[in-house]
Amino acid sequence: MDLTWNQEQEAFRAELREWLERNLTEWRQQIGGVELSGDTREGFSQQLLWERRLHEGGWSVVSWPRRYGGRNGSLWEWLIFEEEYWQAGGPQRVTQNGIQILAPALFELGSPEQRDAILPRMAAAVDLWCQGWSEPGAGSDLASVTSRARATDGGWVLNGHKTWTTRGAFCSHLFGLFRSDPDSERHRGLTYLLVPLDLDGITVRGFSRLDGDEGFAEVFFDEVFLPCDAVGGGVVLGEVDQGWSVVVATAGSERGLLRSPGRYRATAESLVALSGATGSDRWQRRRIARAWMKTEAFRLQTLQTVTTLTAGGSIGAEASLTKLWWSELDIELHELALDLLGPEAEMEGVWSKGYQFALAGPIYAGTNEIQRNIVAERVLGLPR
Amino acid sequence: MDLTWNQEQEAFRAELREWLERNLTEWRQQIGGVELSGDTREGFSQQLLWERRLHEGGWSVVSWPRRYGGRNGSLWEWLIFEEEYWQAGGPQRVTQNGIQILAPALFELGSPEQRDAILPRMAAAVDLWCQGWSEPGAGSDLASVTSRARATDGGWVLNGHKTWTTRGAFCSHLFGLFRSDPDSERHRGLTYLLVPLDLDGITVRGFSRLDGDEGFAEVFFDEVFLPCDAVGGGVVLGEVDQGWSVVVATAGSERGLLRSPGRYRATAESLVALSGATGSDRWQRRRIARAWMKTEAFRLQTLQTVTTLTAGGSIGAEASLTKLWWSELDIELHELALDLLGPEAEMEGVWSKGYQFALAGPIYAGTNEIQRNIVAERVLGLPR
Amino acid sequence: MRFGLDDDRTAMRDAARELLARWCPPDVVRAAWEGRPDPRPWQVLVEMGATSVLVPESRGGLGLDETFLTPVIEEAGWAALPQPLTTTALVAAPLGVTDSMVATDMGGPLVPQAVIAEAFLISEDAGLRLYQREEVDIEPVVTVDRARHCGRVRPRGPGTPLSDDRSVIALAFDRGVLGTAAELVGLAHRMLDLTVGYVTERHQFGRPVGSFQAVKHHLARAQLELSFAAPAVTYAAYAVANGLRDASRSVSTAKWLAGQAAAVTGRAALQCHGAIGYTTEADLHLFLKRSWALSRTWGSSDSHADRVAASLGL
Amino acid sequence: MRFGLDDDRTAMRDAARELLARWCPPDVVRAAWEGRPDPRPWQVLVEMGATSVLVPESRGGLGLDETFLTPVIEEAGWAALPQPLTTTALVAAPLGVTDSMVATDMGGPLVPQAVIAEAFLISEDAGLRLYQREEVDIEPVVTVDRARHCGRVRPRGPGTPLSDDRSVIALAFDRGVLGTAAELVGLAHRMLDLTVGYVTERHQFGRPVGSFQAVKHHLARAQLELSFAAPAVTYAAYAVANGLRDASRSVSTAKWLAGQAAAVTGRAALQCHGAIGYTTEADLHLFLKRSWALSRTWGSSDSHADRVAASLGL
Repeated sequence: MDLTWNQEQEAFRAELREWLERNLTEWRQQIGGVELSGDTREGFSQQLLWERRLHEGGWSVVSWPRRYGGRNGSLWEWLIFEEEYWQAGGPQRVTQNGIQILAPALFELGSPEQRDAILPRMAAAVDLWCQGWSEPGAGSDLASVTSRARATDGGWVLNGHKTWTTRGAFCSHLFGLFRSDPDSERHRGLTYLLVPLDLDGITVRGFSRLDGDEGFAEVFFDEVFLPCDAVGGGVVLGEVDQGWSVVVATAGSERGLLRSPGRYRATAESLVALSGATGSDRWQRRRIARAWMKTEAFRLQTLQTVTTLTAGGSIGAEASLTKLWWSELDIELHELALDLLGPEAEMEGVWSKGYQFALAGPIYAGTNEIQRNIVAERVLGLPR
Repeated sequence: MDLTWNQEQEAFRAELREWLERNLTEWRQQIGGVELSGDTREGFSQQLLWERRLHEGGWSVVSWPRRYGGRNGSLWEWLIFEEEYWQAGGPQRVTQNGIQILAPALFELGSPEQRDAILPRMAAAVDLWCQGWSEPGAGSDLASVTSRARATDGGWVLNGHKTWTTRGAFCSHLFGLFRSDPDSERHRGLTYLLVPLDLDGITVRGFSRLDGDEGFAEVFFDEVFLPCDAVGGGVVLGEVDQGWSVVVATAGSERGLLRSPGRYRATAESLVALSGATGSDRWQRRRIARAWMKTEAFRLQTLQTVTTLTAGGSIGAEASLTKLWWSELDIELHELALDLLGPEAEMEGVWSKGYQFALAGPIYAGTNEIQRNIVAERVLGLPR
Repeated sequence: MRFGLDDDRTAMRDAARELLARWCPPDVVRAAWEGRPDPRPWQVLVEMGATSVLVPESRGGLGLDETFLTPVIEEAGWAALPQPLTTTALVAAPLGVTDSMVATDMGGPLVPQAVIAEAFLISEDAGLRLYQREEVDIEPVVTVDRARHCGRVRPRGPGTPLSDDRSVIALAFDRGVLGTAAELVGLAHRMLDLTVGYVTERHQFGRPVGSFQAVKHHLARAQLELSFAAPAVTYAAYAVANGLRDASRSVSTAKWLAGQAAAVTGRAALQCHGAIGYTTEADLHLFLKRSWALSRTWGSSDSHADRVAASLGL
Repeated sequence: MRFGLDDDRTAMRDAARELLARWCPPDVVRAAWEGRPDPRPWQVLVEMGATSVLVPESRGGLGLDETFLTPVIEEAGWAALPQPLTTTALVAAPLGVTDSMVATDMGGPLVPQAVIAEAFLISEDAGLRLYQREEVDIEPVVTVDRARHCGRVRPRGPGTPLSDDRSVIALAFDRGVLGTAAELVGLAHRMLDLTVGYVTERHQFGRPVGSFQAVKHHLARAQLELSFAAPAVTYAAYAVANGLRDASRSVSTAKWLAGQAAAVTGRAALQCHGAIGYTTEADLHLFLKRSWALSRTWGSSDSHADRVAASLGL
C-alpha cells in the first residue's frame, strides 16, 4: 500500500495543470467566452477547436503509444489526467465514443494498418467516430440487430437503420455491427464495420435528447456501397461474421471499462461550493456529505482497480459495479443541487442540464437492470 | 365525502374506550404488571386471560354476527375498534390467525354446523387455531405441499410435516392444506382440513423466531387418524380435493385482506413521544414527519377502501399494495426509533423487539416480491 | 362515513377528463413548448365552469367547494395543461378575482404562465395585491419545461390590494399547495399509464419488456406511491373545504406524498422507457419535466415535512 | 502508487481467516450466546500476534501498523468473534495496554464484552483511565446480540490514568471507529456469502430462488455497497497508520459506508432467506444482530456524516 505519486507522475501533473490553465483560458477567448453544449452543432465545433488544441499539446490520449499521438502513459497517468482535467473545468470530450469504444477494439483486434490509418486521425479529432450499435428494435438486446451487409465485388452493400447514435449528426465516421450472414441469428453472423458517413445512400437525421440538444442521430443505409478500402487497412474490424466477439473483447478491455472518478469528484466539489452560496440546512449538509463519501469511495475503488490492472490482473464483470455506482451517484449529486436551488432549480442552467444528462446514466451502455443481472450472475455466481 | 361518524358509532367508540381503560388496568393487575410477549408460553397464557376478558365484554370479534359472539358491526365499527384498541395500548391479539384466516373461510364456505361449532369457541378463545400452510419445501410456493391425507373409514390418515406455524406450540387446533389425491400436482387434489392437535401421532415442536421467542412451531403428522367428526360439522372445509379454492376465496375476502392502520398510527405516536424524550435533530424530525405522513396516508387509503367495500365493491389485488405499504412503514417507524435511541438501541426492549417483529412483515403472508408481482400483473396488467 | 368522490364530483371530473382528452392532447402541450399556446383547452375549461367552481352562485359561479375542483385539477395535471388552472380557479377565485387567467409568485420567484396570464397575484410585505397585465413588466425566463412560460414579474402600476389578512393569505397559499399536489398526482398517473403501455408493447429478448421482474417491480413501486398519495389529496381538499383544524397539515402531507409519488414514478417511467424516453420525441418528457417543476414550487418536500413536524410538536 | 494489501498483509489476513474458520465457527458464537464463551478463538488470535500487531517489537509486539491489523479485524467481523479484538488490539494496545482482553465505553455507554473482559478503558472528563477487573462493578445488560456480553461499568478502585491528551484520545476514538468499520465490512461479506449459498440451493416454483431477478437485484445491490465500502476501510487504515491529514475524515467515511453496506446487505440477506432467516435456527441472525449493534456504536452513521460535512466546510 503506497498512495504517493512518483516524481515523473508529479511532474506530469504539474505540466498538465499549467497547460490546462493557460489553454482553457485561450480557448474560451477563442470561442468568445460562451461555452455551448457539445451536443449542439455550434457547441460541437467549439469543442473540436478544443480537441485539436488538446492534441497539439499531446494531451488528447495520454495513455496511447506516442506513434498514435499519445504519451505512452500508464493508467496512473490517465487517472492524473482525468483528475486535473475535470478539476480545471475542462469541457466534455466530444471525441470520447471513438477513443473509449473503437480504439480499444483496434488495440486488441485491429490490424497494424488499421491502427496507423485510424488512431492518429482520431487522436487529432480529424476523423470523428460515432457508434452504430443500437437499432429501433435492438437496444438492450443488441444481438437482434437487423441492419445488413452484403458482400460484393470490392466491398459491401449496406442496408438498414441505426439509431441512438450519440452526436452522429456531427461525426465523419461510424463503427457498427451489421448482419453479414443473412441466415444467421442472434450473436452469430455479425460483422464489425468501419463506415465513412459521406457515402452515397447514407442519411443522417439528428434528433433531440431529453434536454433538447440534438445529441442523438439515426442513420439510414439504403443500398450503400462500402468499398473495402474506404478506411485505411480495411473496413472490417476482426473477422467477417465475428463482429460479436470484437464487441465482447472490447467491452472486456480495461480502457473500455474504466471510468474516471475525476468528473464526479469535480461535481461533488461544485456541490459543496453551491451549498455555501445558497445556504443549506443540517439535513441537506448531511445529504451532501453522504454523496461526497460515495464519490470518495469511487475514487478509492478506482485506485484499487487500477492497481489490479497494472499488476496484470483483469476486472470484467466487476465493471458493472462501477457503472451502477457512478450512474446512481451522478443523479444523487445533481438532485441535491436542484434541491439546494429550490424553486429556481427549473431554470435552464448547468445543474438542470447536468441532471438531465445524469438521468441517461442508468440507461445507456447497458441498463442498470442488465448490469445488476451481470453482477448477480457473474460476480456472485447466481443461477441464470 | 363525509368523514363524520354517526351517533351510534360515536357511542360505540365511547363505550369501548371506557371499557378498554378499565379492563386493561384490571388485566395488568391480574397478571402482576409484567406483560410478556404472547409468543412465549407464559405470555400466551397471560394474553388468553385478556382474550377471554375481551370476549366477555363482547369485544373480541366486533364485526361478527351476534350468534357467534360478535356485535354485528360493520367494517366501520371494526375500524373504530382497531383505532381505540391500539390507542389504548392493548396487547397483541394471540387469537388472530383463527379470526383473520380461518373465520373468513368459514363465513364464505363453511357449513352452518361448522360455523356453530367452531366460531363461538374461537371468539371465546377456548379453541385456539393455528395455521398449517407452509412446509419445509413449500413456502412462497404453497402449491407444492406434500403433507398427505388418505381417506379411510370414518376419517382421514394424515402424514407429513408443517412448519412456520405461528404460536403452534400453544394452540389446540390447526387448519391446513393436505394432499388428498396422491396423484395430483400443484393446486389440484388438496383438501382444507381442520385438525385437533391432541390426536395420536401429532408432534408439535416449538422453535424460535428472530427475536428468540418460541413463536413458531413445526408440526409432524405420523399416521394420524383424524375422525370425520373430530370437529363439529366435519373436518373438511369446502369440498374434498378443492382446498386450494378455499384458500383463494379466503385470501380474497374483505376481512382477510384488510389490515387496520390503528396499530401503525399508535406506533407513529409513540415515536413522536420518544423523540420528545430522547431529543432529535432536524434531520430526524423530518424523517419522523415523513413516516407519520405515510401512516396518515395508510389511514386515509383504508377509509377509501372500506367505503368501496361497504358500497358492495371489492378489492382483491389492491390488497397487495396495502401489504407492501404497512410492511415497509412498520420497519421505517422502528428503524427511526432505534436511531433515536442510538448506542442504547441494542438493549432488549419494546423498540428492538418491535423492529425484529417488523422485519417479518415483508416476508410472511406472501413475500413483498410476490406482492409486487401481483401488483404489476393484476393491478397494472403487465404480461406474466 | 364516506371517503371519496360522489356521483356529482365524479361527473365533473369525468367531464374535465373528456374535454382535456379532446382539447389538450400532447400535441397541444408541444405547441405551447414552441410558443404557440392553444387557447382552446382553457376556453373549454372556462365554459364547463372549472375556473368558477369556487365562485358564489350570486356572482355567476358554481358555488361549490374544493372537493369538486381538486379532481378537475388532477385531470389538468394528467394532461399537463399549459395554463394556470390552480392559481386561477383555486387560489385567485376565492379572493374574488374572476374572469381572468391569473399567474402568481406565491409558489416561487419564477412565475409560471407569466408570459400568457392576464392578471397577476403578487405577494408583498403589505399583503396580496392584484395587477393587470398592463401594470407589470415581465422578464421571460427559460425553464426546463418550456410549456410553463415562466417569467419574473415586476409591478409598474398601482395594482389593487386584495388582502392583508395573514389567515386569508395563509389559506390562499394552502390552496396553491393543494392544487399543486393534485397536479402531481395526475402527472404521476399519466407517466405510469404511458409506461405501462410502452413496456407492454416494446419487446426485447423475444418478450415484452414488461414481463421482466425488474420492470414489474419498478412500476409496482410507482403504483404503490400513487395509490397512497391520491387519498391524501382527496382528504386535503375535504379538510380545506370544511376548514378542519388539520387543513394545513393535510395539505402539506398531500404535497409531500404527491411529490414522492411523482418522483418515484418519473424515475421508473424514464428507466422503463429506456433510450426512447430519453428523447423529446416520446411524450414522457412533457409530463416528467412538469413534475420536476411542481415538486420544488409551492414549498419543497422538505419544507412541507417541516410544517408537519411542527404540527406534531416535534 | 499501489492500493491494497501486499503479500505480507495478505498472509496475515489469511492466517487469521484460517484460524477463525477453525476455531470460531457459528457454534462457538452460539455458545457465547448461551453464556459459554469459548476462550480458544481468542487464545489463537493472541498466539498469532493479532493483539500485538501495534505493540513495538521492543515490547515483544510485532511493531506493525493499522494496515496489517484492519484486515484481521475484518475477518473477526466475518466470524462474528465474540471477543473484543478492536478495543484490545487497535484501541488499547497503542496506549500501552497489552496482555489483557480490554473492553471500553468509548463506543457507547453499554460496554461490549464487559462481562468477560480483563481490563477496562474508561473515558472520564479527566481523560482515559484503565481499570482492572477487580476495580470495577459490572451490571450486565441484556442486548439483542447476546454474544456481545454487554454491561454497564462503574469504577470502584483508583485505576491508572492512561492519557489526558485530547489528540491521543481522539486518535484512540478514530481507531475504534476504524475497527468497527472493518468488522461491519466483514459482517456484510459473511451475510452475503450465507445468502448466496442459500438462494442457490433453495428451490421454489421448480427453480432456485436465486434465479429470480428480484432476488438477483437485492443481492447485486448488497455486493455494490460492499464493493465500495471495503476500499474505504483499506484507505482509512492507511490514513491512520500514516497520520495523514484526512485520517479522521477517512475513518468516518469508512464507518458510514460500512454501515450502509451492512444495513443494505442485512436487509437483503434476511429478505432472500425468507422465513428460515427469520429464526434463530439459521446462522444469519448471529451476524445480522452484530451488525445492528455496531452500526449504532462508535458514532452513528449520522454523526460520522456530520464529521465529514464539517471537514468539508459545510
